[in-house]
Amino acid sequence: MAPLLLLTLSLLAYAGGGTASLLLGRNERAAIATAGLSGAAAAVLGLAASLPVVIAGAGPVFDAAGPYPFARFVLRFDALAAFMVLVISLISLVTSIYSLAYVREYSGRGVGAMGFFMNLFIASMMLVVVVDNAFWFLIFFEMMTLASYFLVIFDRDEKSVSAGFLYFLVAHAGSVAIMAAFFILAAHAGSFDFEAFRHTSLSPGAASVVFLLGFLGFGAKAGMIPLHIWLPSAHPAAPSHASALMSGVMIKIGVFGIIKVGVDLLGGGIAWWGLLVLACGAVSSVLGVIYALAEHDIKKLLAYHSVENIGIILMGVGVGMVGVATEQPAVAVLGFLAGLYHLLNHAVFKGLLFLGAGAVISRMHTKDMEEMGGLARRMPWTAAAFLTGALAISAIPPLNGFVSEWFAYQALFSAALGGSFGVKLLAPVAAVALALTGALAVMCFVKAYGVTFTGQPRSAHAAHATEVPKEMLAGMGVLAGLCVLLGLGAPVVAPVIGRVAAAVAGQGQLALAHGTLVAPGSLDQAALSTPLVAVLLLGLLTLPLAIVGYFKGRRSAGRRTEGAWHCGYAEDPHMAATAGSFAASMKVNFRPLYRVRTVLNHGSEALDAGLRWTTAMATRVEPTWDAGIVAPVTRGVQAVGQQVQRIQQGDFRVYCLYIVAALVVLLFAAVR
Amino acid sequence: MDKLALAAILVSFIGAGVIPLLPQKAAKWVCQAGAAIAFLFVLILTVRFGTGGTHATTTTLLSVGDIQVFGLTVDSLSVLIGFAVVFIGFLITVYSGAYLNAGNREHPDSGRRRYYAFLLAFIGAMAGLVFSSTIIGQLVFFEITGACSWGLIGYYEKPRALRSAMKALLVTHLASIGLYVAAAYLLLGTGSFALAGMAGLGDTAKVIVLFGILIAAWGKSAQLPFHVWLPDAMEAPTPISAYLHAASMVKVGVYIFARAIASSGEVPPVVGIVGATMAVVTLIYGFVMYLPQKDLKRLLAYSTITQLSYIFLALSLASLGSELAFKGAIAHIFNHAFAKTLFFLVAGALSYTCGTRMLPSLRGIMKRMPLVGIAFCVAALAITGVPPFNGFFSKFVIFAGGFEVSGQHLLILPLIVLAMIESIGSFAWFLRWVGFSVPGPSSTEVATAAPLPVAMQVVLVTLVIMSVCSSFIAASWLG
Amino acid sequence: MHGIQLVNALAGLLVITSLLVIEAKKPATSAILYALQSSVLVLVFLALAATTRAHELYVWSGTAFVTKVVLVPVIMYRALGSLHDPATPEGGLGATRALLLAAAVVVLSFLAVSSVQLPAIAELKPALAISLAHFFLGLTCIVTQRNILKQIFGYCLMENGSHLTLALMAPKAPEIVEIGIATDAIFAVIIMVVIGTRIFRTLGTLDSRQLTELKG
Amino acid sequence: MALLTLLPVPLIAALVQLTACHFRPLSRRTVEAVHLASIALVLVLSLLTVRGVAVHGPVTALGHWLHVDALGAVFLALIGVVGFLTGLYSIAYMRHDLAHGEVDDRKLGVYYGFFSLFLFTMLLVVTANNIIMMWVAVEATTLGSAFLVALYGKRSSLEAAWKYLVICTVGVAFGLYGTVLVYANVAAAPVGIEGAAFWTVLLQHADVLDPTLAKIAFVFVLVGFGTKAGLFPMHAWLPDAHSEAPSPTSALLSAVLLNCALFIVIRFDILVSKAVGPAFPHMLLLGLGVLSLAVAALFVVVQRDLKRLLAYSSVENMGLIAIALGIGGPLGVMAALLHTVNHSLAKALLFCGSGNILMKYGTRDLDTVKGVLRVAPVSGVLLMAGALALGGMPPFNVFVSEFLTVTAGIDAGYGWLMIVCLVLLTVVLAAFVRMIAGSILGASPPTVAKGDVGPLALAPMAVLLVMMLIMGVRVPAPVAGLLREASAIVLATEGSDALALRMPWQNATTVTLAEPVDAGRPTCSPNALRRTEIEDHACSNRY
Repeated sequence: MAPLLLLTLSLLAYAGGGTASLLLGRNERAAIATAGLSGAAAAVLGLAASLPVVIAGAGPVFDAAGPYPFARFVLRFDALAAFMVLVISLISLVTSIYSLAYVREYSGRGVGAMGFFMNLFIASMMLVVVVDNAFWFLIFFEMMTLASYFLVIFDRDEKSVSAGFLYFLVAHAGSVAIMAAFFILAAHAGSFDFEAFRHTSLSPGAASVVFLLGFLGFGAKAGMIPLHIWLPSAHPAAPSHASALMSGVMIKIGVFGIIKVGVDLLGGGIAWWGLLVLACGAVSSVLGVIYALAEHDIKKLLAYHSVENIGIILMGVGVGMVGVATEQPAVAVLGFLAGLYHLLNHAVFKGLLFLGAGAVISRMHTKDMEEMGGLARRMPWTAAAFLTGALAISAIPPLNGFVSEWFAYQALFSAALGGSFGVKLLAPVAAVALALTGALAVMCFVKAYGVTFTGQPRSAHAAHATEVPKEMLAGMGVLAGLCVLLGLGAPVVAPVIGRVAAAVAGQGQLALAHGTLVAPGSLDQAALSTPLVAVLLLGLLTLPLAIVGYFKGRRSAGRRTEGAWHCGYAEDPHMAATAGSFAASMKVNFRPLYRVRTVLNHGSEALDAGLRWTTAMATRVEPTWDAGIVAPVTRGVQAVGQQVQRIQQGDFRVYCLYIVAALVVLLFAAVR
Repeated sequence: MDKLALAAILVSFIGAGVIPLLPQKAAKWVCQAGAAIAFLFVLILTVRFGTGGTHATTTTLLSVGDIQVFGLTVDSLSVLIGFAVVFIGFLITVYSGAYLNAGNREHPDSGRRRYYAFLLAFIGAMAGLVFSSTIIGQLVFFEITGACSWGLIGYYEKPRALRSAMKALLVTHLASIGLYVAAAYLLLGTGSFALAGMAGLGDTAKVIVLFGILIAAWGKSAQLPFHVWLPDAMEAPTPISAYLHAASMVKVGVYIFARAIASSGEVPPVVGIVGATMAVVTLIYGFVMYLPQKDLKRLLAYSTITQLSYIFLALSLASLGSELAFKGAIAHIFNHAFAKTLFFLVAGALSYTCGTRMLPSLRGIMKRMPLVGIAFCVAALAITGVPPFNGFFSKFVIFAGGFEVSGQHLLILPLIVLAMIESIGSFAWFLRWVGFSVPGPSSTEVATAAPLPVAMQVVLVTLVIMSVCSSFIAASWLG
Repeated sequence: MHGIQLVNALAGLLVITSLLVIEAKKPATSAILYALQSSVLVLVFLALAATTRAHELYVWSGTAFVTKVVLVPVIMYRALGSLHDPATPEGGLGATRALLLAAAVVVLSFLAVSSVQLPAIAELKPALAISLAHFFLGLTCIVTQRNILKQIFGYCLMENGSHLTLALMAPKAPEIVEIGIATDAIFAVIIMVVIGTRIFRTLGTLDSRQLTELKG
Repeated sequence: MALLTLLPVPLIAALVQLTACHFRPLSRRTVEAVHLASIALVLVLSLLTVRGVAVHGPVTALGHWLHVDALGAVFLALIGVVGFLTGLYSIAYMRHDLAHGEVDDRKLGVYYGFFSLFLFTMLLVVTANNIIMMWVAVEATTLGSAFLVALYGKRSSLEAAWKYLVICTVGVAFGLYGTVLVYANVAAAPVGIEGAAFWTVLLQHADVLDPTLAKIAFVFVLVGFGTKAGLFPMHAWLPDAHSEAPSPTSALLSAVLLNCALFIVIRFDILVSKAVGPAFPHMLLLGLGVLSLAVAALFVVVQRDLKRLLAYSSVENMGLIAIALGIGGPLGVMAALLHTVNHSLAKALLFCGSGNILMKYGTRDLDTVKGVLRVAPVSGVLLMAGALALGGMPPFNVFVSEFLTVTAGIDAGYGWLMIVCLVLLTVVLAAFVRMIAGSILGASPPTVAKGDVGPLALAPMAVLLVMMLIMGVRVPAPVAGLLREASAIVLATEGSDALALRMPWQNATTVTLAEPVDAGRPTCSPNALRRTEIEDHACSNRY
C-alpha cells in the first residue's frame, strides 16, 4: 500500500483509539486496552508506512487546500520525515504494549484521558515531521506540547504542575521563536509552504536571524543546554511510558527542527551555524552527564542523560551542517549519519531505560534510588533489560550506542581534517568532550544499575518487590532486543540511515558497509565490525569464567556468612555504595560545573524577583489612573463647580450688576 | 436579506420595550424568546448569505434628500460579526436565566425586569451597530450600547457598581466625541453619512475621520488611556461582563475601526503607525496588569484589553496594507468573542457555585466540577493562542500580516516582536493559573460548591465547542 | 425759551428729583417726591409734544399723568403706610456720594449718547443723555438700597427713564404701545407691592439682605 | 381665523377665574373644567393656526398687529402642546397639593387663572407683530408668572418671586432700549416709513438701519431678552424661580417661556444680520452661548436640588441653542430650532417628573430622594428615560439636535470649540447619570409609601416621552417642514448671496440646476434653491 495511505490510517488509528479511550473513561479496563491496542496497531501501520520510504530514501508529497489560502495542507513524506516516523512508531509501539499493564497503576485517575493524550501526543508528533507547511507545522508542534503537558501534570500534584508549567512555557516560547523564523521566511517567500521557503534565498543576515530563532526554538524543545531547564523536571513528572516517548522521541523533534530549518529550508548556508550547533552539543553532552551523575532520582538521572545524548546527536548534526556549508560531502553525510543513528539509538535505549525505570517505580512507589537496591534478584527480567539499556547508553560495544558514538568520533575527526580554523579547533575539542561524556556515562550507569539492582534492598518495598507483568516485560524486551540488533546489525542499518543522511545533506550515497564492516566513508580511516566485536567480547567473557571455574578453590566455599563485625562476609545494606557516595568524588572534582547549575537556578530566582518587582509596580500603578486622573478630574470639576456656585450667592442686587456688566462688556464689543 | 437583519434589530428593541410593561416573572421568558427569535433571523441570514453567493448589499432605510442617514450593510464582515454577537447574546440570555436566581452564592437575586430589558435592548443595539451602513447609525448605536452598559453595570445598585457604571458611561462618552467629529467631517466632506463614501475623502479629512473613529474605538474598546472603565465594569453581573465587556460591546470599538479601514481605501500611514504603537503600548500595559490580579474577572478584564489591542494592532497593520492582518483582525474579533465569553461564564459558574471568584481560593476545580475545569482550560488556552483552539489561528494571521507589512514600515517589526513576547507572557500567566486552579485537591470553597444549573452547563458546552470550531468558521467565511 | 431747551432743562430737573426720591429718608416721602418727579416728566412730554408736533405725545402725557403722578404714588403711599420695618437699615449712599455718583452717571450717559448719530434727536441729546442717566439712577437705587420698597421706587425711576427715552426717540409711536407700557408699569408696581407685602408678612422684614436664602 | 380666537381664550379664562376667586372661590371641579377647556382650546387653536401657516403661509390679523409666520408657528405650536400637557399635569399635581393642604380653593383658582394668563402673555409674545408690543408682552409674562412662582407663599417662594420680578424687569427694561433704538432708527429714516414698529415692515427696511446703532440695539436686545431667556450671566433669576414654582409651572417656564424670549432674540438677530451682516450678532450669541453652556454645566454637576439642577440644565440648553444660532448657516439654524423643540419636550417631561418626586417624597433634595424606581416604577422609568435623553443619549431627540449643532460648528470651522462643548455636555450627562444612579435607582427609604402617582400625572409624561422618541427616531414630516420654513426665514436675511448658503458638499452644478430666486412670498419664503439645501440638512435629524 502507498505509504501515505498507511500513514493516514496510522493517524486515524491514533485518533480513533484516543477518542475511544476518552469516551470509555468510566470503563477503565476497556479504555486502557483500547488506547494501548490502537496505539500499537497504529504504530505498526506507521512502521509499515515509513520503512519503505526510509529504505528508498524518498517519498511522496500530498497537497490539499486548508482553511486559509496560505495554509495549504501539504504532507511531504521524505526520507528524513519517514525516518522520524519510523523512530516515533517504534517507540510508540513499545510504549503502547507497555501501557497495557503499566497504566493500571493509574486506575481511578482518569486513564481514559491518559490514553487520549498519549495517542494525541504521538499523532501530533507524526504530523509535525511530515507536514510541509509552516502554519500546520506550528499547529502540530503546539499540539504535541499541549498533549504532553497534560501527561506531565497527570499526577496533579504541585510538583508536576510546576514542572508542566515550566515545560509548556519554554516550549511555547520556543514555538513563538519558530513562528517568528517562519514569518521572516514567509515574508520573503510570499507563502507559508516549506517548498516556497526552500526556493527563497535570504540575505546572510536575515538567514542567520531565521536560523538563530529556529535554533532557539527547537533547541528549547530538544532540551539543549542552556535551554534544558524544563527537562529534568518535566520528564520525571510524566508517567513512565510518556517519559519514554518524550525523552526518546519528542526531544528529537527539536533536533529534527534544527536540521529542517538549518539545512532543509535555509540550505545549509553558513558554516558558523554548524559550529554553533556543534559547540552547544559538546557543552550539553558534558554538562548533561555531569548533572546526571549527581541525581538520586532515577528518572531525573535519565532525563539528564537525555540532555547528554541530545548533545551527542547535535554534535553529529553540527558536523553535518559544517560539512554542508563548507561543501564537504563526506563530512556532511557522516555527520548526519552519526546524528541520526544516535537519534535512533537514543530513542531505543532511553525508551528502554525509562520503561525499566517505570517498571521499578511501579513496584517501589518511589523514584529515589537510595531506597532501592537488590532488585535484580526480585525483578530479573527488568534488571536484564535495564542492564542492556545501560550498557547501550554507556556505548559499550557491540551495542548500538557504541556504533553511533563511533560514527560521531569519525565525523568529528574527518571534520577536523579539513575545513576552517574554527572547525579544526572545535572538532577535536568536541571529540574530547565526547570521550569525557562516554567515560562519565559509564560511571553514571554503573551507579544507576548498581545502586538500583544489586546489593541489598534498602527499603521494605525493595525487599518485597515482584516482577512486573508480561506486557511491560514484552515492551522492554523488544527494545532490549533492538539495542542489540542495532548494534550488531550496524553493517545493515548504517547504509540505510546513511541514505537518509545523504538525502538530508543533499549528497550522494556514501559507501558505509563492507561485509560485516562499517566504515565512515573510506576504509582507510577506520573500520568497525560489530559482529566481530561481539564474538570477541563473548570470548572475553567466557575466558575469565573458565579460569574461575578452573581455579575454583575451597576458600570461597567456606566463607563465613556472619556479619562483618563477626569476621564474616555477609552483606549488609550499609556496605554497598549508595547513589550519593558514588557521585561524591565527582561533585568535588567538577564543583565549578555544578556551580553553573546553581547559577542557572539563581537565574530563575532573579526572574522571580523581577516578577515580584513588576507585580509590585503593577499593584502600585493600577490605582494611579483612578487616583491620578479620574479622581482629580471629577474632583476638579466638582471643585470648580463649587467655586462657580459663588456666582449665585443669593443677593439679587448683585445679579442686577451682572446684567449691567454684561451690557457694558457687550457694548464695548459693539462700538469697538 | 436586509429585512432579516432589520427584523433581528427590531425584535430585540420591541422586546426590550415590552418587558417593563410585563410582570417580573415574564421578563426572563420574553427576553429569552426575543433573543432566540433575533438569533433565528440572524442564523437564517447567515445561512442564506453563506449559500447565496455572498454578495455584499447595502440598503438605505432612511435618507433625507440624497443623504443616506441610516441603512443596513449585509456583507461577509457584518454577517459574521452579527452572527457572533446575536448568538452569544442568545446564549447569555439562557445563561442569565439560570444565573440570576436566589441560588446564586455570590449575588442571590431574582432577575429584575431592568436587567432583561437592558440586555435585550443591548442585543438589538449591537446588531444595529454591526449592520449599520452609516457612521451616524454607528454613533447612535454606540451611544445606546453605552447606555445599556451603564444600566447593566450598575444593576446590583451597590454604590461601587453605580460609580463604575458611571465611569464606564462617561469615559466611553468622552471618547465618542471622536465619533461625533468623524461623523460631522464625513457628512461635510461627502454629503452623506454612508461609510462607503470614506474612500472619496481627501487625505486630511480622511485622517481626521479615522482618528476620530480611532479615539472613539479606543474608548469603547478600553485601550490606553481610556481603559480605566473596563476593570471596574466587572461590578456587573457576570453574564453581562461576559457579553458586554468581552464579547460584544468592547468589540464595538474595533468593529467601527475595522469598518472604517475597510471602507476608506488607501489610508495614510500615520493612522496605522499611531494605531499600532498605541496597541502595543496597551498590550504591554495590560499584560503587566495581569500580575497583581487576584479577582478572576479583573484578570479577564485586563486580558480583554490586551486581546483588543491585538485587534487594533491587526487593523492598524491592515491600514498599512496587509489584507491578511485585516482578516486576522476580524477572525480575532469572532474567536475572542467566544473564548472570552466562555472564560467569563466559567468565572460566573464559579461564583455561582462557590460564591467567590477570587483565584487563590479556587483550587482543584477539575475534581469537583470537571466540566467547569475543562472549560477553564479550554478558555485559557484559546485566549492565549494555543492550537487547536481558536485564538491561535487569528493571532497567527495577525502576526503573519505584521511581518508582511514590516518590510515597508520598519517600526512595525519591533512592535510585532513585542506583541509576540507579550503573547508568551500572557500564555505563561494564564497557564500558571490553570495549573493553580484546575488540578489538584479541591479547596473548601470548591469542595462545597453548589450544583451547576443545566442551562449554564449547556451554554458552557456550546461555548467550548465554539472555542474550537469558531476559527474554522471564521476562516472558511472570510476565505 | 426754545422748546428744545425747555425739554433739556426739565430733563435736568428730573435727575435732581430722582436723587431726592432715592435719598429720601422715609418711603412715604419718596412716594410724594416720586409724584413730583412724574409731574416733571409729564411736563417734559408736553413740551416735547409742542416742540415736535407729535400729537400722540399728548395722549402719552395724559396716561403718564394718570399712572405715574396719581396711581403709582397713591398705591405706594398706601402700601407704605402698612409696611414699616424699623429694623431695615436705610442703606443708601449718603447725599454726597449719591451726588457724585449721579454726576458720574450723567457724564457717562452724555459720553455714550454723543456717539449716537440720529438726525431726529440731534438737538435732544442732552435730554436723551439724561433719560439714560435717569434709567441708570433707578438701577443704582435698586442696587444700593436695602429696603425692598425703595427698590420699587428704583424700578419706577427706571421706568420713567425709559419712558422718556421712548418719547424722545419715538414720539410718533402708536398710542396703544404707550398704553401697554403704562399698563405694564402699573401692574408691575402692583405686583411688586403685593409680593413685597407678603414678604413683609411672612419674613417680617423688608431687608433685601434677608432674601438670600436661595443660592448656589 | 384661529389666530383671532386663540388669544382671547386664555385671557377670558384667566379673567373669569381670577375675578371669581377674588369674590368667592369656585369649586375645584369648576375651575378644573374651565382650565381644561382653556388649555384644550389653546392647543387646538394654536395647532390650527400653525397648520394654516404651514399650508397657506404667514397669517396676519388685527390689521398688522398680529403676525405669525413659520418661525412664530414653531413657537406657537410649542406653547400649545407643552401648555396643554403641563396644564393637564397641573390638574393631578394641584389636586395632590390641595389634598395635602399646600393650597386652598382660592389659591387653586389663582393658580389656574394665572396659568391661563401666563399662556396668554406668551401667546401674545409669539404672535405680536409690533416690536414694542412684543416687549410689553414679555414684560407681561414676568408679571403673569410671578404670582405662580410665589403661589405657595413660603419664604423661599416669595424670595424667588421677588428676585424673578426685579431681575427680569431690570433686564427686560434694557430690551426696551434696544427695541426703541431700532424703531427710532427706522422711523427716522429720510424715506419716511409707515408703521416702523411693525415687524413685517422693519424687516423690509432693515437696510436703513445705522450699523453702529443696530449693533448697540442688538446688544441691548440680547441682554434684555437674554435675561428672560436665561443666558449667562443674566440667568440668575432662573434657578430660583424654576425651583420654587409649582412643578407644572416650572415646566412651562423652562420649556416655553425661555423659548419665547429666545424667539425675540432670533427676530432681532434676523434684522440685525440683515443690516450689519451676521458676524456681529453671531459672535455675541456664540460667546454668550458658550459661556452659558460652560457655567451651567458646572452648576449642574454640583447641584443637589433636583429642580435647580433642571433649571441650570435649561440655562445650558439655552446656551446650546445660542451657540447653534451663533454658528448660523442652514445647519446651525436648523439645529437651533430643532433643539428648541427638543429641549422643550425633554424639560417639560423632567419637570413633571420632578413634580412626581415632590408628590411622593415631599422634597427635591437629591440626597434624600432615593429609589424612585422602587417607589414609583413608572415615574422612575419615565424620569430615567427623560434624564438620559436630556443628557444626549440616542435614540432620543436631544441627541439629534446636539449632533446637528456639532456638525454645524465643525462645518463653520469651530472644531475645537465643538469638542469643548461636547466635553461640557459630557459633564452634564455625568450630572444626570449621577442623579439617576443616586436617586432613581437604589433602595427606597422605608418612610415613603410604595405606589405610583395617578395616571393623570403620568399620561402627559408618557406622551412627552413618546414624542421625544419620535422626534429622535424620525422627525415627522409636518414638523420637519415647519422647521425648514422657519429656518428659511432666519436664513433669508443672513446674506444676500444665495450661493453662500450652499452646503459644502454641493458642487456648483446643483446650484445652476436650481430655479432662479422667486419672489412669491417676499418676507419669509425661501427660494427654491434654499429649500433644497435645507432639505439636505434636515436629513441629519431623521437618521
